[in-house]
Amino acid sequence: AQETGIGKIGLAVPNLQADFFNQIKLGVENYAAALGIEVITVDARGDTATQVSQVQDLITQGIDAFIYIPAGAAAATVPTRLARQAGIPVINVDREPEGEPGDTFIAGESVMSAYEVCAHIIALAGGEGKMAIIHGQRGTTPEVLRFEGCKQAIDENPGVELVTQQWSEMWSPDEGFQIAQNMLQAHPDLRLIFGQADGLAMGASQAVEVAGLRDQVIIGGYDGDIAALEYLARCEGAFVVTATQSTQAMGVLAVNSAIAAHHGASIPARQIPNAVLTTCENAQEFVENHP
Amino acid sequence: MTPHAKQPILTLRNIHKSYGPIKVLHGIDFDLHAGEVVALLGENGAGKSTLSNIISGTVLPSAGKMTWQGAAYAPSSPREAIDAGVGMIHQELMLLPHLSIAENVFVGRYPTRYGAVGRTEMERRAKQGLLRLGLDVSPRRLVDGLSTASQQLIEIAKALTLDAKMLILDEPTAALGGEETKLLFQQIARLKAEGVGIIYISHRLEEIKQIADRIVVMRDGAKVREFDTADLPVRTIVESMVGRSMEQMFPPLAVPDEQTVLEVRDLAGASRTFSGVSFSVRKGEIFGISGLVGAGRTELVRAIAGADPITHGSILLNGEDITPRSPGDAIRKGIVLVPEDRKLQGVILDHSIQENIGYSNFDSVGWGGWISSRRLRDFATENIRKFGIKGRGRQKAGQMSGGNQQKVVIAKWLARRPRVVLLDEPTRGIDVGARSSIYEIIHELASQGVAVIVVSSDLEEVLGVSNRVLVMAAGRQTGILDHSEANDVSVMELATA
Amino acid sequence: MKPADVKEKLRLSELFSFGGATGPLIGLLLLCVFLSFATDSFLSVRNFLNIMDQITVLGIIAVGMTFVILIGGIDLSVGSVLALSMMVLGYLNVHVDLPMALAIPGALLISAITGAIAGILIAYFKVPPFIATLAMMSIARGLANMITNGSQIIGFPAWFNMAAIIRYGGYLTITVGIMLTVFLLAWLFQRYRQGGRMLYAVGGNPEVARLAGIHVKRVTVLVYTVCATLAGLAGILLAARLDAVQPSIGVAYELDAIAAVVIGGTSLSGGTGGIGGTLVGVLIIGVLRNGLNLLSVSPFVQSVIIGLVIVVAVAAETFKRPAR
Amino acid sequence: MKPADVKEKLRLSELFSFGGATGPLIGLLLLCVFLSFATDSFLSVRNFLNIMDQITVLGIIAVGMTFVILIGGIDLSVGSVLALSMMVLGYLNVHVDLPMALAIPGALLISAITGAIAGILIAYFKVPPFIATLAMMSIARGLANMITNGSQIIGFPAWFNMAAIIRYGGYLTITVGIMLTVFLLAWLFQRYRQGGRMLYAVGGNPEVARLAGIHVKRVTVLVYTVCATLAGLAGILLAARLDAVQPSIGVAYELDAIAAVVIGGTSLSGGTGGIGGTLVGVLIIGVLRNGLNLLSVSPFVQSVIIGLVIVVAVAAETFKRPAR
Ligand SMILES: Nc1ncnc2c1ncn2[C@@H]1O[C@H](COP(=O)(O)OP(=O)(O)OP(=O)(O)O)[C@@H](O)[C@H]1O
Ligand SMILES: Nc1ncnc2c1ncn2[C@@H]1O[C@H](COP(=O)(O)OP(=O)(O)OP(=O)(O)O)[C@@H](O)[C@H]1O
Ligand SMILES: [Mg+2]
Ligand SMILES: [Mg+2]
Repeated sequence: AQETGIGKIGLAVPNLQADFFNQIKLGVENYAAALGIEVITVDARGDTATQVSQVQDLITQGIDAFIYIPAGAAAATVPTRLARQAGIPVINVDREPEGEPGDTFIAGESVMSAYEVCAHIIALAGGEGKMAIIHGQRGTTPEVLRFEGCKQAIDENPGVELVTQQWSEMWSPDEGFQIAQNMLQAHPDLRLIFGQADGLAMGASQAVEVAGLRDQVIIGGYDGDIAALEYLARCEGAFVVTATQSTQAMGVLAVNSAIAAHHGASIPARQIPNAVLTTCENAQEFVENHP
Repeated sequence: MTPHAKQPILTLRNIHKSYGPIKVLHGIDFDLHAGEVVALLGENGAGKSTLSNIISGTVLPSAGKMTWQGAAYAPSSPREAIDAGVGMIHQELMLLPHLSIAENVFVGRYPTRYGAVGRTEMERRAKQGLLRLGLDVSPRRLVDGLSTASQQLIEIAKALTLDAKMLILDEPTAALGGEETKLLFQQIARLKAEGVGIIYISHRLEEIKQIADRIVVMRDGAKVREFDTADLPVRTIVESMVGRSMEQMFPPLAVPDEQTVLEVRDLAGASRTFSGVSFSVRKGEIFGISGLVGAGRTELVRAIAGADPITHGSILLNGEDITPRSPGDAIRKGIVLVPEDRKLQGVILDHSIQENIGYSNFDSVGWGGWISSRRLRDFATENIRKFGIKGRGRQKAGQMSGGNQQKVVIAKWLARRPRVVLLDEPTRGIDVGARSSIYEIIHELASQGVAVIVVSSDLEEVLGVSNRVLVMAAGRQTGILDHSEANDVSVMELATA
Repeated sequence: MKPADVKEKLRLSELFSFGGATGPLIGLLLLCVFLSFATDSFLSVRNFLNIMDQITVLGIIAVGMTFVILIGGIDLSVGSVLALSMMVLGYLNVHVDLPMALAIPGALLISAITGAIAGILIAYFKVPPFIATLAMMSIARGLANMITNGSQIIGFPAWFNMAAIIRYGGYLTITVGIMLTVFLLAWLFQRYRQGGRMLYAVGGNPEVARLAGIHVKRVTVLVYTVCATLAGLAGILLAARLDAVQPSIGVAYELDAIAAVVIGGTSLSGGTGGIGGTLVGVLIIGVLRNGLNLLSVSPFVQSVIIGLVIVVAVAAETFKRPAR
Repeated sequence: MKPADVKEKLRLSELFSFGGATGPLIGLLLLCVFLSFATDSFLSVRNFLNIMDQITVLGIIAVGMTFVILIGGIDLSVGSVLALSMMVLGYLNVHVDLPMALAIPGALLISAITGAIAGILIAYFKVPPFIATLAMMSIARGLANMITNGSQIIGFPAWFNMAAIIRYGGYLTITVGIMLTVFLLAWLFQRYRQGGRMLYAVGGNPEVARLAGIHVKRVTVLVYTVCATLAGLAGILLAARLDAVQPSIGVAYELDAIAAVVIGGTSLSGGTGGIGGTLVGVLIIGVLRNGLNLLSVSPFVQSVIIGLVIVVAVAAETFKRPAR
């Protein structure tokens, strides 16, 4: 703790059940541990009100910096305000509260990455065919932005027809499975599926297996969950591409920003670690060494 | 027959039972021989049911030893007692309303074939058992909706099919009429002849004479007297039960006013359980309602009290049509009902006596919708004393004996000073001492100008307390008899008409 | 001990309606003592005020839930109704531009209607409370989502958020004040009003209550209406606290509220317990959550500990009761 | 109608233990007819097989839940126990490298233990079922998360996934076959075994059952153990289906299962109903979900519709019963 001049960092995550947040948490914790900084992590279990309470408790514990991933944008402003009142710097990761920005905002660029994923699978399908989208939780920022990106790719290819879309509640594989199964039922000639998260894509790939349509359907995902990367590295199955978010890098970036902000150094308002398009070729290296 | 020459099949030595600080039994010794019927008598709360429950493994004794057929016996669950051959009919009805009669009879010991429950066999044997008691219903019928008496008969059939070597019958006749009782006694005689030992508990002392070989009397958790014969004057038994000499059971009847208080005109209830009932009750009159089991009496008084819907006819109070739509309606007009089943309809077992009294007397324990704890306590204490309830205001109703629970129900209604009181089986399961005090309460009410209606299956009781008796049969009114013309014969004639 | 002593003791515990909750009360105190020693930050006025803030929503929901459970019912829909109330508030105030003085009653009215419907289904259509409110949970959540198609609403007037933040006199935010008022009124009602005593009668044995002239069905409908309205009120306070509303909020709040009520000694079979115990139950859950956060216990371990505490709190009651 | 007819009719409906579920059965048929006309894709063998696939997990959980509800209990922990079972399976098979022949019994054993603990708390410590299983829900979820610190596990042997995919004879996957077997065994047990009949007695009135010599406590513990084991089994089938396990799965499955059981005519107060009805209830929920998806109904509207269907299904029963 000597060199960094910082003792405790508070980390508030929306939901550790999602591998993506869990990866960021591990990134922050591992890097901070190497620097001798204590990290206190709280998990809002998806509930914004819980998160506000937890942030109060973090501040009570005298944290020096606050890494904040809002649980649903609604809780957004209040924790930032609370931390500001207590003179604690705020580092936003993944989601930024509207109207109450933190000292910096670290997030992947969703629209572009989603565009790349969709463009990739559309190209594999020869630029035409019926397509389906399995959305994440309706109304959340990633759901909106990832759709926006994918829609661009679809609009650029007149041969692609978006025939059906459904929303999931929890971004989870079992929902992905069920939704995809029903989609395949209604549209047996489906060529393309974009799952807005890897869980959804993995579930969809199972549904494709069940329907025996592995050779017909091409699936894209998003996030670069460990399980998804392992799946992709096997190079078989309908799910072929994802956008791996640099979660470990985000964690490192967040801790470094926290240290800088604590010392009053200037940091850029927006930091964008790139999401990397991941296919069978580069998946294995990410499994061993997550970006 | 000299049963005493043989070894007793069951012996109890120095049995104690306490619930926390409350001592319920202290040092009971008791013997039972094969082929004898011992009557266990005592006032409400004397400890008869508790003792029986200990023998049948339902509750555990705090101290003491038992032997059964010569070996030490300490059942820790009803299962062990049943396996040993000890069966019991509990005072409260123990049936499963959603199951068929046959399943109720054989619950816990279904006959099996190839590991599967043998339904046909079960139904056949259940039917057999029921017919012996004169109950002719399909064993496939659900228990739900059967009258209390039929349910009691099923309960008895359950015990009779046990093939037990010893049976405890805790007030089996409380809900039965004369015919059913007679059939039950035939069965008891048959079991006796087969060498089954029987403990028989009842508050109906006339029965005791008919079937008991010996009498054991309990008072306040101790055995106070043993008689080697049942052929005793009722008076002797009663005095040993209550520990003092008793005056006459029924107080003399007063002459009621001419003024009509309650008038019932051509009343009919839902699902035609009764119809075409018309009568009127005068100020200060005690009006009895008699009839065989299932005649529709309970439904009738419940309808008058607004508890069940009325489909036809009207009810007038002092000449004004007040046909009630809800119990609240009837209560506001001054009509109250002491229901038949006190545990399910009369008191809230989990709540204290004072709360129970309070629920029916909000106006008396507060003002403008507010409640005063002090007034509630004082009001309850006053009524507990007035009606001779053995208990404190804070005690839970469920911890009291049946008789005292019944007094709580009566107290909570009479404290409202009603104009019409309907009592459905007011002394069911109640000992002689408490019974005579309830009769006194009834007469006291009448002398204050209240119109009292008493429904009872106990013929002696109806004849003893009523100025007039309405007799019902199969949901119809078959006649109204004046006190002077009412007797066993005339009532039974109308009841079977 | 002299009999007089016994009497006095009984009366004190009864006065606060802690009824079966003296055990939990002791548990709460032990928990506080432990946390005071185990952490630096627990024992401070500021942390106490934080806890009060944190239990506001749960507390208000638990008051309504206490009444529902007292009459032998259960309400699984409170979390969804809270979300619906928040979304209606946001819609009326931000989208339709109504002043708060109209938007708040509007949100409460919608909440009350959901409760009344559930109550009517339960009382008149004999749908078991678990099922009626489970269905209402699904319906209210769907409606809450439909208002904005799943998105959040922000843009409330500034004073609204201040009500949850400014501590008047250094201590009391308006939202905490409202919670305390709700508890006080509920306690007075339950203890000194006829209506309150009726709840006990209905929960103890509805048939006895009916024969005693109580309109059991009407009471049932009213109780569910009140419970839903309080859930709606909790939603409004939560909106003030978060300065934003979103339809996915309040999931599983009903379970916390039920746990708080039961830990507080109110029996799920109805007829016994009360508001005093519920306050203790809510505090236990609030202090526990706060303490586990201050102790930096991992969220996964927290989940296990909270489960254990619920079981221990309720099972401990068994040992106090005399064995049969 | 001749009396003989009445008798025959009674026995047929009784045979399938549809008891109170003839109404729901009609509802199910109407639903199917409606969907056949409203969509092109509903009425096909393939979609029927999909529905069977989709109800496998719910169906198995609902069987255990039926027994629990029959004895007058409730089990809120099944969703979490399912997740715990899945994580134990993944841990043993993938991380510890045990063969499936050991990993599967291991996962079932852990599930059974959670159920036994809940049952013991309920039977011996008199903790209300709602609370005991609510606590177990929190504990099992925490444990499931702790195994991998919240991450998912993949890498099961290939045949495992095939069990959920290959439709033998063109129709039956192994997982669906297991579900049908579970239903059949449960139905036989409930109808023809002493143990099955005892459940009805215990649920009807535990005191009566005790006095009739039934070991009520032992039955209770066994039933919760069986329910949890079935939840564990459902977890294993779900793992096969998804070819991956993750600790966040199974949230709110208990509510679906309870809804299915109650829609199928089993009363939450215990003692009436049965497996036949549960099958109908599970099918109603499965067909409804499938149909709403085929109709591309928004999830928010789905949530409202499912709530309405639950209420209507249960309230409809009231009208069939004669009023008293
Ligand atoms: N669970 C209990 N806790 C405390 N006291 C109890 C309990 N059960 C019974 N008692 C008390 O034990 C005494 C004996 O009750 P018991 O039921 O054996 O009387 P009984 O002779 O059968 O009376 P009755 O004729 O009314 O049936 C009563 O005073 C009763 O209040
Ligand atoms: N819930 C019910 N459903 C169907 N039938 C009923 C129901 N309750 C009572 N009955 C029937 O109505 C008839 C009248 O019953 P009621 O209880 O009024 O008779 P009673 O003369 O008071 O006899 P008891 O001595 O059994 O109380 C009986 O045949 C009974 O079986
Ligand atoms: Mg007795
Ligand atoms: Mg009667």
